[in-house]
Amino acid sequence: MSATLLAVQTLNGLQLGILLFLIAAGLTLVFGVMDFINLAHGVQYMLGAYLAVTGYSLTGTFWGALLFGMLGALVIGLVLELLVFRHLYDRDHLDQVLATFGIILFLNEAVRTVWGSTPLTLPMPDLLSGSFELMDGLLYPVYRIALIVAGLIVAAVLYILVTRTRAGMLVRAGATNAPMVSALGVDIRRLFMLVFGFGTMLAGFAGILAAPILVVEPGMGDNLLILAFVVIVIGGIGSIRGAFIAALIVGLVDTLGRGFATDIAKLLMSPSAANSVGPAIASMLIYLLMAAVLFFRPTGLFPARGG
Amino acid sequence: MTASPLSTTESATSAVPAAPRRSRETVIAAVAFLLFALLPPVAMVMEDTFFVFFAIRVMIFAIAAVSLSLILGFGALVSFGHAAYLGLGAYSVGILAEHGYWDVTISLPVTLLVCGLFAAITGAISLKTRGVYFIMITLAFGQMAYYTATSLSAYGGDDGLTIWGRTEIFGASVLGDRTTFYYVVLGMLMLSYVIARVIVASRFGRVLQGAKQSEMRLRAVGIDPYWYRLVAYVIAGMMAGVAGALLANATNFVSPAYMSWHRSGELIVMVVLGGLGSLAGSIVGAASFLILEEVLALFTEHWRLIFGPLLVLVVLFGKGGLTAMLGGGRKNG
Amino acid sequence: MSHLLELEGIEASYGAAKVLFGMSFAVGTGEVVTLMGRNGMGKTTTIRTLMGMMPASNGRIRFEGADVTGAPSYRIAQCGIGLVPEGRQVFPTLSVEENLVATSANRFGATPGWSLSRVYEFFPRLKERRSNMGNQLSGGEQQMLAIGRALMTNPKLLILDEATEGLAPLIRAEIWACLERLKGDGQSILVVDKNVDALEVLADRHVVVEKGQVAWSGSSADLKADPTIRERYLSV
Amino acid sequence: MADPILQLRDLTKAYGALKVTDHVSLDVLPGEIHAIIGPNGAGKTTLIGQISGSLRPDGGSIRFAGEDVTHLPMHARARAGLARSFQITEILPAFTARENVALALQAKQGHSFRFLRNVSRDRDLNDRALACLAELGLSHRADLPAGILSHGEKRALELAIAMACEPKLLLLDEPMAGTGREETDRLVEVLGQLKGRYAMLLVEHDMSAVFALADRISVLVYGQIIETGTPNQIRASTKVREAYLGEEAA
Amino acid sequence: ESLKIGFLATLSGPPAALGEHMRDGFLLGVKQAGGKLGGLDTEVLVVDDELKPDAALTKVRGLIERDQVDMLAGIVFSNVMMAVYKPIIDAETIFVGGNAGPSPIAGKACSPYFFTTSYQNDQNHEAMGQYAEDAGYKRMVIMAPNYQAGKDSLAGFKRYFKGEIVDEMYTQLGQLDFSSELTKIAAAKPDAVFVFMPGGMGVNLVKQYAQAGLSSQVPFLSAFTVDETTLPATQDTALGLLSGAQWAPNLDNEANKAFVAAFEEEYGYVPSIYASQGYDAARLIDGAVKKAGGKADKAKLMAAMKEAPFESVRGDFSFNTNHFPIQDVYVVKAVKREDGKYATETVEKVFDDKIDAYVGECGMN
Ligand SMILES: Nc1ncnc2c1ncn2[C@@H]1O[C@H](COP(=O)(O)OP(=O)(O)OP(=O)(O)O)[C@@H](O)[C@H]1O
Ligand SMILES: Nc1ncnc2c1ncn2[C@@H]1O[C@H](COP(=O)(O)OP(=O)(O)OP(=O)(O)O)[C@@H](O)[C@H]1O
Ligand SMILES: [Mg+2]
Ligand SMILES: [Mg+2]
Repeated sequence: MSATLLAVQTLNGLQLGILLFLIAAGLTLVFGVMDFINLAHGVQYMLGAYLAVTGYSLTGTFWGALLFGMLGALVIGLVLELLVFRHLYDRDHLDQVLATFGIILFLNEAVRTVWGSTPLTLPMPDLLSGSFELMDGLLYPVYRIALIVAGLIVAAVLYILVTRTRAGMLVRAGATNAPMVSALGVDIRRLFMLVFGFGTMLAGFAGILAAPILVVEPGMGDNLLILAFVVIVIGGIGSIRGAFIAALIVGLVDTLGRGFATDIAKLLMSPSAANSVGPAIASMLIYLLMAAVLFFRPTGLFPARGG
Repeated sequence: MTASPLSTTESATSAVPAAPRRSRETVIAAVAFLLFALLPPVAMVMEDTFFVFFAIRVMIFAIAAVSLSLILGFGALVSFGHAAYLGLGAYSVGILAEHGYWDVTISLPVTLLVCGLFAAITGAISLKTRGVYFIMITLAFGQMAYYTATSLSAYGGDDGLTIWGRTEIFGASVLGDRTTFYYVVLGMLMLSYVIARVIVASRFGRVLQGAKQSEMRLRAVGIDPYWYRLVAYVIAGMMAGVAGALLANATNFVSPAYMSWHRSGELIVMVVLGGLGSLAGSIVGAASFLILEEVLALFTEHWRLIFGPLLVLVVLFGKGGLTAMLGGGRKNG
Repeated sequence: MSHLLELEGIEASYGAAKVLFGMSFAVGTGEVVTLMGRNGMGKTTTIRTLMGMMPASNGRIRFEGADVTGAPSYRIAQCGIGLVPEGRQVFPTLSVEENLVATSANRFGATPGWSLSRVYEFFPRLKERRSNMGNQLSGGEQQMLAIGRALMTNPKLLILDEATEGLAPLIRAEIWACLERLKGDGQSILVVDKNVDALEVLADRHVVVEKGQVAWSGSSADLKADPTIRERYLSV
Repeated sequence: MADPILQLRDLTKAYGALKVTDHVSLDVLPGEIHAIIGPNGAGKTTLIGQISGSLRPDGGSIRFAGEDVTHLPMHARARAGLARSFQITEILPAFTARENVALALQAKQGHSFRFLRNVSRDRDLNDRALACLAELGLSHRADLPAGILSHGEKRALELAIAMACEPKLLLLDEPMAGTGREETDRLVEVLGQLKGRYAMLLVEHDMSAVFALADRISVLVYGQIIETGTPNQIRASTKVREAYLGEEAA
Repeated sequence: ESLKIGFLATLSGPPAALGEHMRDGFLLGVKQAGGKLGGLDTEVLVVDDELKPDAALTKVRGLIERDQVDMLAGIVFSNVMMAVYKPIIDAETIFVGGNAGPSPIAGKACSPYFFTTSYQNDQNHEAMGQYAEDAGYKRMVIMAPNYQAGKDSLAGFKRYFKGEIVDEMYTQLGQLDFSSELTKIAAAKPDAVFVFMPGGMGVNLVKQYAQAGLSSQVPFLSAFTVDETTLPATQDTALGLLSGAQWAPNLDNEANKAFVAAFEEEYGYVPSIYASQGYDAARLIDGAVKKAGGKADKAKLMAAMKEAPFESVRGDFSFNTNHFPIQDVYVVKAVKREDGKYATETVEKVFDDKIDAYVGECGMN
């Protein structure tokens, strides 16, 4: 394997990592910061993508789709918050799991009912549809660069929002003791609602950004949800920084694993055996990684301070 | 993670069944078993053999749910990889059958051994973590089991493995008869329930429940919760393994799909739906989950549009799960 | 005289267990009033109820003449009540400084308002620990933080529930001195404490709670004059 | 003089630059009540934590009942006879008061890998738990969930649990905090009665209780013991007065 | 007298589109027969198998025992097929497959009750292997998800392709990002790639393959990856990509023209291979019932079915001894039709009267 190949694969890994971070960001916010397990995060990601597809058919531009998708995701998030989530903040984690599981079932089916089962697509914006040659015979779409930039911006904004602003402090405080925050003169419910809406919008945002390179189909968020959980758990729940770094690590491990596991296995065993062992290992790799990380650091790489 | 004070008060009232709850528990279980026991004759009269088959499935998942309830409801160990044991149990039977070993005297010990061993190893690692980290690390092990099964080409891989017969008991294939098999499954369910019940009420059970509330307190009186949790985890794993072995017999088929994370999630939902800290509740939870799925699907292809909100309603208004609703008042009233 | 806070016939319960049976008392502007009574008599419950943290099943609560009964607790706090709760309840995942800043406010333009530097001046120990997380503090430090946090909201009425619990004698004395100074600045204070001697010096009036009702109330002079009150209600 | 039941030698612990325990050496003799007082944040709770095993010291050694326990985990120390109460109440809220105590008794009786007998019908265990509760005046609360006891009652329950362990040494971190005068007096009485049964290491800010109970007092300031002596010696020390007592003790 | 048919399809989760196509095709067949297949009042019970083998089994039991259906049909996925196969056969119920054709059923475990209007699973992969061989490709990269169907697929491809396999890649089920694999392909510079990447994975791959600029450099051969169920999502990025299939909407025969027109009229979308198989399943039943004298008599029906008494939309069609089709297989290409819709189109015939590789293991005749 040549050095170029390794370099390109590393880039691929980092880029997958950023994509994972985009998806995990809203989840960390709501889970880590508000201590709320929102399994519906995955379907909210899906909704973002679907709304964008509709937005595209209405406006005919990617940017219109983006706006429509994000606003739509926000509105749906706020409605859900009002109807369901706000009654669950001070409940057991398992109650939250059960209720949000119900929401997954509902929204997956609702999307299928509204948009049909056939996968859909969202075209890339013209502005970002160029590409350049990464290595001989392989182009790298500008869109993916934009994706990386978006991921970095989201990471920075979130980090500052949570750790440096008063709203961030209040939300963190509210996660551990909401009645007390309220008794000190802050309308914590409204704050939670806003944060939740913001989290939903982030999920939707990720869905929209992913739509031009990934499939838009019912249930598209289900497996991603698990990946996002893997990311935030490795990173340490409640830590934006942790989620970011963990996302990169997961992206790298996964990509490099797929890139090289079989080749490495071939050094150790017969090609046909390697062909069955290599991919199996590659699929398990991130789970192995997670188990290993948690074995040595039971609260993730960057346990949230004090949490 | 720091729980909010509110959730602390909640756990304050959710863990230990007080005396009146205990008797309600018994009543619910007794009614459930009675209904199960009466079902085959009734089905016979109604000439609907499908009921019997469906009830077998319900009971098998009830066993798995009871086993999960033991560690989840009483030890706060939310295993998100519990379906792995269903799968391991099923594959133990399937693979042995593939090699010509049909007898329960072989398959049962092997199932218990395989599941116990897997639980001991993964549990030893997982139990170093807590809370959501535990949820995720058990998921990780579940996924490893899943991916291993999908790559087992020799045993059908993802396509699964058909078992061309049923487990024999001392060489006799009595399980081939559906009614006999039915009562064997019912017997196993009752046995699982009683075992879990006895364990919960024992010294061991008290330690398990104490550890759920404050680990620090237990250490301070000289108890290391780790080993108790591990043993509970292993017991639960073996129990779920038995459910898996039964499932393999009921379906004559083994598939990696038995251990997908969706299935693990469904098991958690069954337990929570039935009510945490209630073993009989888990039976009710498993039954209502499967029955609802089945019945709603009869009405519309889009049954999830109803089922999903129904779950949400149970959480919002039936605080404490279905058994709490059945019993009338909320358990923290 | 205009009352800052007025409770009238407040009743409240935990589930089926009734705890308050018609609490009535008032705090005037610039006044320091105590709530005293044995363990479990309902002092904390009274405070939780007047803060809107639990519902009153009966009675009225007025702040500056306005009826706030049934209002959400943030709204009551915003009227100008600063709470130092029983059991400290500092935010474990926030640093000391964040604990102080997060809910700080100066809604009524108090001058000089409470600021970080003024709180640090008051509790130098907190300044040393400013970047530590709330749950890394010693018990006493947490208590100081809880007081500082309430002061940072620049309240018209400061409520302290067992604010000297777990404090070293020296610090406890300092707190009393501080409250004395605040009183001098015209701050209205409602305080719950077990330390009757100190309260007798500090407070204008005392309200003794027994079984969820006011059993006795009067001025410090009245309290001094009648030693049987202490014996009867406070078993001191 | 009898061999000390607990011996700390040069115990150190730091959080970053902050030396919370700074070469602390301390002996507790069998049967004595040894009080530790000191300003808030002096490191008293941290010290208790290291002795009980919930915190790991950076350096130094801890000998308990003649054995080096520096590296033993908490539960092993508890088995060896170290019991503690917590500054922030640590009870099992969903268990009844009786069950809380019974669990400690059960731990004392050996391992709990017993799966068959119904523990709530274990007469012996229940009676003994009740006896412990009675000793602290909690019999009438025995069958209530510990979570709904009042603050003072919870503190008393902590003590009952600790006593049920029949320890050789009882570590008490502010047992009187938050209890009213009346209850404080009763706790002082109870501890006074227990005096001699086991050694106690008592951290407390209630000076009247400390002076009433302690045989010896050590004063901890910024992680260091600045003085050890009898109550009278401590009361008289100007150093202690400046650092901690202020005028109250006068 | 009437005919009751239990129809199983995956109708939830991401692959629901396949099930819907197959179901719609089948129901169209029933509808065109005026709701009377072979003249018998026909009731079709459509059931969602949820892609869960054990759940599917429960449904099948329900259909057989509770609903007492005369026959079963459908099933998209092999793992579901394998799960319900034994109970169906044990219950001696006729089954008319609409898609899944796993090798055990074609071979050792074949059964007189089982018929399929689809193919043996390996068929389209073999076709692409043959095509690659014919096209003179020497070095190829092949890729499939790491599960049984994926392994079978690549094995099928290699059965006919004799050139060098530069790399054989197994990806994760449900994989999102293929950068790593695309990089390897670009580095290996093969003459062509062959992939089996059904459903959403295929959409991801096709989009990313085009975005990486590989479509214009390395020919992309596939099976069950680019078809009418995924083209709405891949759109232009898939144009020109080649697949193996026994059918395409433009196949030139009367039955097919009528079918495609009626289908688009009825449902408003372009039918896929799954729709054509579903339709043929209904037509087969129709023909068999007629031939059996308009009676749902099991023995007669089975005998009639063997004759394949219907005009298949794919042209030549007959059953082999294992009740799998003997049929022609084509290479098809993704195109944008004049009406702006995306569809596949036949390019050339690869196999004439293709016989599957397992029929020899089947004991039936
Ligand atoms: N969460 C609760 N659930 C049920 N009862 C409660 C709860 N909290 C307090 N109580 C009961 O309410 C009564 C009044 O308690 P409260 O805390 O108001 O007393 P207090 O006067 O503040 O006592 P203390 O001096 O111990 O702080 C007590 O009998 C107590 O047991
Ligand atoms: N995890 C930690 N990280 C950093 N500093 C800590 C941590 N835990 C405790 N400290 C600091 O160590 C010092 C000693 O704390 P400790 O709780 O032992 O005090 P204490 O003597 O018990 O005080 P009090 O009488 O107020 O309870 C305090 O200043 C505290 O802030
Ligand atoms: Mg109080
Ligand atoms: Mg302390």
